[in-house]
Amino acid sequence: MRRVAVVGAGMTLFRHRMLETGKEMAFEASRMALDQAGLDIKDVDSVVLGSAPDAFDGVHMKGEYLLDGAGGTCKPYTRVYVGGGTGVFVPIAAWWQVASGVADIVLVVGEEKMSPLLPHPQYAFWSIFDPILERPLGVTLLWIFSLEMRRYMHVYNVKEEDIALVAVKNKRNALDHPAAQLAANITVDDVLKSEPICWPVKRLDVSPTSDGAAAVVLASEDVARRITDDPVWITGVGWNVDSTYWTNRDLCYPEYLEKAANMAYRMAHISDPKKEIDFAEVYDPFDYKELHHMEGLQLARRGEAPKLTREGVTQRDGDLPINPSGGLLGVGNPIAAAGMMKIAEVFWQLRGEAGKRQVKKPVRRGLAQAWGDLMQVGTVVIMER
Amino acid sequence: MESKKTLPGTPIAGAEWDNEVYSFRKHSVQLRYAWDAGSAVSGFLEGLKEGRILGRRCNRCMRVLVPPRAFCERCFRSTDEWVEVKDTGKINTYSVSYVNNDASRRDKPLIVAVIEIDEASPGMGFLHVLGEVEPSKVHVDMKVKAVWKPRDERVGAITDIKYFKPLEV
Amino acid sequence: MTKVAIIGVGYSGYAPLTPHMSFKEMMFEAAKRAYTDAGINPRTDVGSFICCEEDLWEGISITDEYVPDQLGGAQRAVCTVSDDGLVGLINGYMQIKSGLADVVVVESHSKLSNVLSQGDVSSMSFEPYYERPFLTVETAVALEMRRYMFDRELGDDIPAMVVAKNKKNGLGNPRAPYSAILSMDEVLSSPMVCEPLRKAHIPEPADGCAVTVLASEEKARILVDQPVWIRGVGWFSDTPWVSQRDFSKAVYAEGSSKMAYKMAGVNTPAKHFDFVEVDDSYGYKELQHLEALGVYTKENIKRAVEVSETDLRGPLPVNPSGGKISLGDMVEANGLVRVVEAVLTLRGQGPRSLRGAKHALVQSWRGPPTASGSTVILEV
Amino acid sequence: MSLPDGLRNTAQAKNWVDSLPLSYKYSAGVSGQRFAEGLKQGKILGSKCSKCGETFLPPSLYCPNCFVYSSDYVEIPPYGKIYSFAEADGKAIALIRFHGVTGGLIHVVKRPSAGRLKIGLRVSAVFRPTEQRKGDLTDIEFFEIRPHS
Repeated sequence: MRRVAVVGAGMTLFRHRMLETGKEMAFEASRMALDQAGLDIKDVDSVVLGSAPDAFDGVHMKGEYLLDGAGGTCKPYTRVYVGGGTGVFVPIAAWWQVASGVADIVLVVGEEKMSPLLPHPQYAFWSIFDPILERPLGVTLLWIFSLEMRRYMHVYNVKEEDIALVAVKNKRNALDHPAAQLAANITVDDVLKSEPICWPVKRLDVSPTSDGAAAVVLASEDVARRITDDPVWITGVGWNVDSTYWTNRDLCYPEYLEKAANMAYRMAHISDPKKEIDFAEVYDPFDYKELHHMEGLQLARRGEAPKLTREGVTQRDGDLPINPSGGLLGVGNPIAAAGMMKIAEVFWQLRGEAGKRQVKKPVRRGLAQAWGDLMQVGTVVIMER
Repeated sequence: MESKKTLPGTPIAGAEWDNEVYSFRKHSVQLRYAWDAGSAVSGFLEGLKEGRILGRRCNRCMRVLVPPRAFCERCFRSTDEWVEVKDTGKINTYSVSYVNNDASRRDKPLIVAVIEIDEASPGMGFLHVLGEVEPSKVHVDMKVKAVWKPRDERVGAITDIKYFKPLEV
Repeated sequence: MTKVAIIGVGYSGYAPLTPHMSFKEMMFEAAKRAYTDAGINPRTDVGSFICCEEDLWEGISITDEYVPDQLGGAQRAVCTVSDDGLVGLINGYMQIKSGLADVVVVESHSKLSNVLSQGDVSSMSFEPYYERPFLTVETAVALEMRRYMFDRELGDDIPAMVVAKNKKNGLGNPRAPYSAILSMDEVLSSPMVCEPLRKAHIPEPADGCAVTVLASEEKARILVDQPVWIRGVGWFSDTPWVSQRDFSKAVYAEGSSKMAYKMAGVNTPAKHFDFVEVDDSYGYKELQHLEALGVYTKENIKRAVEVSETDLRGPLPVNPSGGKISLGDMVEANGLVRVVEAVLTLRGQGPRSLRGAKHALVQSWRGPPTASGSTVILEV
Repeated sequence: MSLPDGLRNTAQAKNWVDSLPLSYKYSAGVSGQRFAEGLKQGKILGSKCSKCGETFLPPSLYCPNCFVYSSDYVEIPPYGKIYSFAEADGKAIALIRFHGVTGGLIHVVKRPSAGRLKIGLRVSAVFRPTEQRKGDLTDIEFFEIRPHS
């Protein structure tokens, strides 16, 4: 198993609608990542792209379509996909290319252009459901997340106010992020009083739909040591997918995420994640998901994440900063690009390059996580200085 | 990254999008599919048409799986037999939807729920909607019963159950 | 680093229609066969599962949601590689090489019979602004076919001979639903779809599922008597713009094979293999691919067809399985389907004339409008 | 099949039919927007790479080879050659290539009144009248064979 480093990162603005095509956004993020690494496209051995449903961009086999924008022309190029978990999975698929010795330098790109679909990108989510047993009921994505949120609240007796604190924190953190789409100074009351979409989910509990791209460059140890004094190592990767039958599982706790995290912790020789992880970018398309995921990652005991949030532990100046970037709730949610944004954030934080977003305490080890499918997949990457 | 004042990207404002100040190309398709339901779901749909909810039993782990499938995902083997379960159950979780699947607002909110079906293995159930109850009266663990469409309107679909209603008021 | 072997293969479907099975049940059946073949229990012995599929061929967005259970992969490391099954296999190979897993399962399937709007789905694969307004799959193929035949000075009879050969090869393969005795005249008189492309050139859609089990050397030697070793892998893409390609060359096949040859130390591909399984879409693609793979050249490819060198009993059998022409087009499963065929042949379970074959090459192409492909070198 | 007491006749096999209506509005992009504005003026614009000097059609924000921002958009004379063509239903679609340009345009070629289409024939773009142009490729009505080509 060869050591693998992250040597550069880049991203576009995240916005509701962008003029750039998906190819163009992929290029802009990739170019920036290569520039930070001081590399040329000819140095790149292979490209891995991540992007969520084809129904958003409106191109069948969209990995093929996006190929040239991601720098894949006349190279080994492929696309990997685990729903909303894709963003943090793309670097994992690139990791095994380098770790296996098949490639030395891999460009890793996350892209999503949700705006082309009319009348609203949300519509595509109808088609993620079982065509026979669920679609005829008129199901939407919001249904299942509100069902999960409700179950989580019920089992651990969590209040809507506690959950709202996450939206308040992340949107405020995003004020310092130059890509942010929905950065704001809001209060718990604003969240509670925002329009109910699918109770208990309200407007301000949810991340927006977005266009955007983000990219990183991975390199083998030899290459990394040659091109940078400051490599960030990928020391653990993990992923796990639960059963399709989401109505047969207890939604109060993400077991699949616990298993994904344990896979990554084993690889990174971490036995007490709460102590050994300095900060984390956990997936927060909805505010309750940040809490849910902290527990699945064992950064908090079951039902304990709301308490840590209330006590300020997860703030940028807290003991365990969570989503110092501003997360999906603040920066935006171009699905696969949003996960990649978290990878980029951990990289910048570990190098001390996060500027106003830099967490207060010194950090050596960070974690990025994403989640998706029918509330069924967890993807985890651990990075260290 | 902080040194870079602006990140690449050209946002399109709402009015620019609506008035099409940029060049756009439109394309609409109606993609049609005919999914083979397979043995397990075909049997389940046939049961619904008859007003019955069917599950499959795995004789190794002895679970009764609802919705039914041809394989047990835990034991990785074929399931063994059909089991008719009750058309009652309890609410595992629920929510109140104010939007349609294209993000437009609904005229009337809809209560949706995961219902654990009685006589299926613990925690086993499916997604459906609730009726004959106000949102404020619904709670987790509430007992509910299927309200079926009249026999001659049932076609072998999940919507042969109109909704679930509270078992008693 | 460890060597990697294929220790089990399984399949199901392989028919124009499979109304008795859902895609999940079809996958379950192929997986059961592969696990029995490899002697493994998926619930305890597998480190990672890889599926290859595309949303709109399934009619389900985020279609990877629906794969774990029927493969034995629930609460395990499962992922989708949105690519040809052969690229999935290559990713499994790298996972084992990296030390991430000892045993990896790779699956791909097609339920094309369930897609009533195949043309509309295909039309959505074109770049929307410049290329979609004017192209269909048939037009894109016809453009390339005409130019390739023009540059090589090939008459209509040459692709027709490839089609007839592969249809006939398929008759010896119990899994090939579209095999037939078809004369060249019958190919040449079949209806023109988009000149110069005729109906008989086009592989017919099929349902089917292929599953392979990969293992590290240590595991392979414990589990099976006859591992099939993966000696080299390669994957490669040309430009996605149809308008920017050189139609006379399969750049992706050249790139992917060079990578695989380097890894396997193959210096003279024209002499190395006992048989090859290559993408044979529309007849002419078999020839374009054989050139790109370096087993023939643009100078000798025409003659190779004319004197039947690539026939089942010729010096280099090409597509002894019957190819895509006989097995049918199973979209993302195409590459993996051919791996299953090659593995069975290398184990002596294929055509009688190929008993004792030791070296095989499998090449795949993602189909129109892509210019992406992959190559794997197998050995017993 | 995988179910021991599964389907026994075809009438038991259920098949669920539904559709996925999808409607899209694709932005032309940064380079596409330049191209669209060119079309409205009756011009075909390609992009030029500052590093390798190659000109590309369709134009692109970046050079696909060097992967750097394109430096310029250049007007390409609307005369080209048929690289290949496909014919169906009495209509011909061709890939047209232009001198000194990598790539080309895929468009309708008007079949000549006498003779057949051939690879290598010279063609020119016929634009719609200015007031009918919308800023997409249909602003070119078709390509026609140039006389004496």
